Amino acid sequence: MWKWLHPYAKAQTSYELAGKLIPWFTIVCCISFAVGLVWGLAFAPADYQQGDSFRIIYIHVPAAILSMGAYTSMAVAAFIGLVWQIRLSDMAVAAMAPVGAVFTFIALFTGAAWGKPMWGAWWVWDARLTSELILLFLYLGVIALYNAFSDKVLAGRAAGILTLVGVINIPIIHYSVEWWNTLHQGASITKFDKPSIALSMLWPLLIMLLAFATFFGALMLMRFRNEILQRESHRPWVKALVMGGK
Amino acid sequence: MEFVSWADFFAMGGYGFYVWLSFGATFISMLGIVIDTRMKRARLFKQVRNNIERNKRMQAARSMENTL
Amino acid sequence: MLEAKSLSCVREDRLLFEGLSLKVKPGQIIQVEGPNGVGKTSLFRLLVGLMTPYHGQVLWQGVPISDDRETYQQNLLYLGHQSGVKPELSALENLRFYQKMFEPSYQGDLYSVLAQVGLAGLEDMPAAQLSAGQQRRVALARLWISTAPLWILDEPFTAIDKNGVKVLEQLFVKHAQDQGMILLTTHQDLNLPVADFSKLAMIKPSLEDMYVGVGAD
Amino acid sequence: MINAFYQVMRRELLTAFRRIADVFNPLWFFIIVITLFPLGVGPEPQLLLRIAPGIIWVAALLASLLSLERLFKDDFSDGGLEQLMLSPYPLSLLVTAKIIAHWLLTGLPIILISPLIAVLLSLDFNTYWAVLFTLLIGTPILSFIGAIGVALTVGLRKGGVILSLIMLPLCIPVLIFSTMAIDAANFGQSYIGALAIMGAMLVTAITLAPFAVAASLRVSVS
Repeated sequence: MWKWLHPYAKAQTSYELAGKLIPWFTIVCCISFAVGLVWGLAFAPADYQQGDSFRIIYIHVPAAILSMGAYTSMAVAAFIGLVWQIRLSDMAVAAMAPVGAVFTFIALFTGAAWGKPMWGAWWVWDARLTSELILLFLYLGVIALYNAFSDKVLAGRAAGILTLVGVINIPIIHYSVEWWNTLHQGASITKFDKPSIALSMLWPLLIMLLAFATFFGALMLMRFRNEILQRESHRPWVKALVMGGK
Repeated sequence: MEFVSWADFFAMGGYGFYVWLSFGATFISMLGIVIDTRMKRARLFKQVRNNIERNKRMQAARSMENTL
Repeated sequence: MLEAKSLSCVREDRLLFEGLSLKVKPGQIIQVEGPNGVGKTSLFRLLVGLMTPYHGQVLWQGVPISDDRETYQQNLLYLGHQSGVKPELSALENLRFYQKMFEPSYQGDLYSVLAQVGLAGLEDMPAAQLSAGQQRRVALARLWISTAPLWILDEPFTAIDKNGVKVLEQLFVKHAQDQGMILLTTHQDLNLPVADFSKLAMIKPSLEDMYVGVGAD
Repeated sequence: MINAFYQVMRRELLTAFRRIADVFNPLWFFIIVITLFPLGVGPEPQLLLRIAPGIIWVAALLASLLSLERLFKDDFSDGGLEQLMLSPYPLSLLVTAKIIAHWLLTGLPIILISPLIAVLLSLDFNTYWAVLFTLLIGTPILSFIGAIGVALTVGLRKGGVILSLIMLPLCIPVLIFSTMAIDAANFGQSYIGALAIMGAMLVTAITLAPFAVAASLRVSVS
């Protein structure tokens, strides 16, 4: 059943395949970023309640969605890596974690910058911001653990286990934070709750989502290639690659 | 087009600071991770080159006699 | 029968050894030799299943050990560099724990076993107060109560005096005669009058090989 | 199987009792942290009552973190862990025994001295019961979750800092639900709901954590 995976499980093949995919991701990313930014910043209408501060949504929401999507993909990769003992999966986990952490940071930062004019405070212990903050902690934990091992094969496995433990915890954390929030603040100021969005606002949002997703894809593949290079640095093909001056 | 002038565009209906702060931070952190990734790649290449050099030295040392 | 098929070991992306195969049949004693850092301990840890090989397989009675850990571990006794003796517990308590865990059906008297390894009178002293050699003897006492056919011993003679080595050698011979299998490393010159005593010499891979291709991933 | 479980637990407890001072250290730490808060924020009973749940649980979390670090450390360095892994019993079972023994040595003493905390923080009777119940259900969860972190970091030289970095976020739900229960008791409301959720979390932790711990140990010991 998993036979089809095997050609890709070979490091050199994956390295080359990733190399072929990166330009496509980059092109789509650049185009959709340009289109989405211009559309979102200049052409989309302002929100009738929040005015132009609403435009932060075009980066906040994609970053937030992808920060969770990235963690989920990490968990899937970690699961495959642990169950079928595919080392490349562990490398993918390590490749995705920093990118996901950056997205989480962006979501937090833009959330705060949005919250300041809306709530009058940079930071509010809103359920979503809090969950996002904890997600950032989880990411940092995975990254720190991965970096702490000097043997990268073991590092990958350890990071994989931690990712899986985290993914079981995420719903519990999310749920508990939400409950905690309603208990302490009442559900009054969840302003991020879907302002039933107009189509003219939705399109640029979707384009920005595509831009962030392809950015994630391209970056993840680049980092994945780095991981392969690092672990295979003593193999002849890597030496040939390096000496070839490419 | 929602804005009538460039000044209007940069002002963002009075929210300019927050909007541009957000977009700026996003841009910087994305650029940061791209640079980090590229630098790591360059570092790895250099490391492999160093290793090859080191191996050559070790090889040369093996043909020497009376080493410790 | 223990069998290793083309084992490769990579630690921190350095290749320790590659394509190592070996077979241990009942009645056989194999001494693994080689300079420091050649990967003897890593080989043993691969064979007992504490480490997973980068490439290759370890089979017990034809079954990969990762498929049926429990059967394999019932037939295995492994002593590593660290002997697993708790300094807070007495020699007797330490031995009894391992007896209960590994040889629950053992009926004999643990005092006489401890006497046999030269710890008579020291049975209820905390292991922390024993000398290094005596602590090692506490761990080695497990060999006397073991019914496992396969012994994998990493430097069993560390801190053991000449007389102790002689006694252990006799035990090894007896174990081999009972169709047991022993794999061990030591820097001592062993003197074993067993037909099936052989040595496996591990050598450092050449510099070119040291870092390169470990076959298919 | 049950015998193996018992043997590991017995050995664990015996070893700990031979070094009884180590058992008390986290407990002192817990009491000292609790004492620091009234000294820091002022002794008004009203204020203390308000922040008591947070104080108690943050202190319990830190104390358990402090004591957890040693859960596998000695076994790792003296080779005992390898032997456990090579015993003919499932590793997850044996680590469960170790974790429970560890809880008996660190979680239980905290619960036993909880009346003292009630006095220090001027808790009323109802609130005290809530504290007791949350500690009873919550500290084993901390032990089980923390054991995963310890198992992942036991082979690392600077494991301590990373342990707190990876373990504390995972413990947030425990913190939230227990402080919520204590708060509710404080206001005279029912806190059964929060306790029930914590119970569910405990069951989940007991069933899943040992496997994660066993898998992590196999990574650390290799």
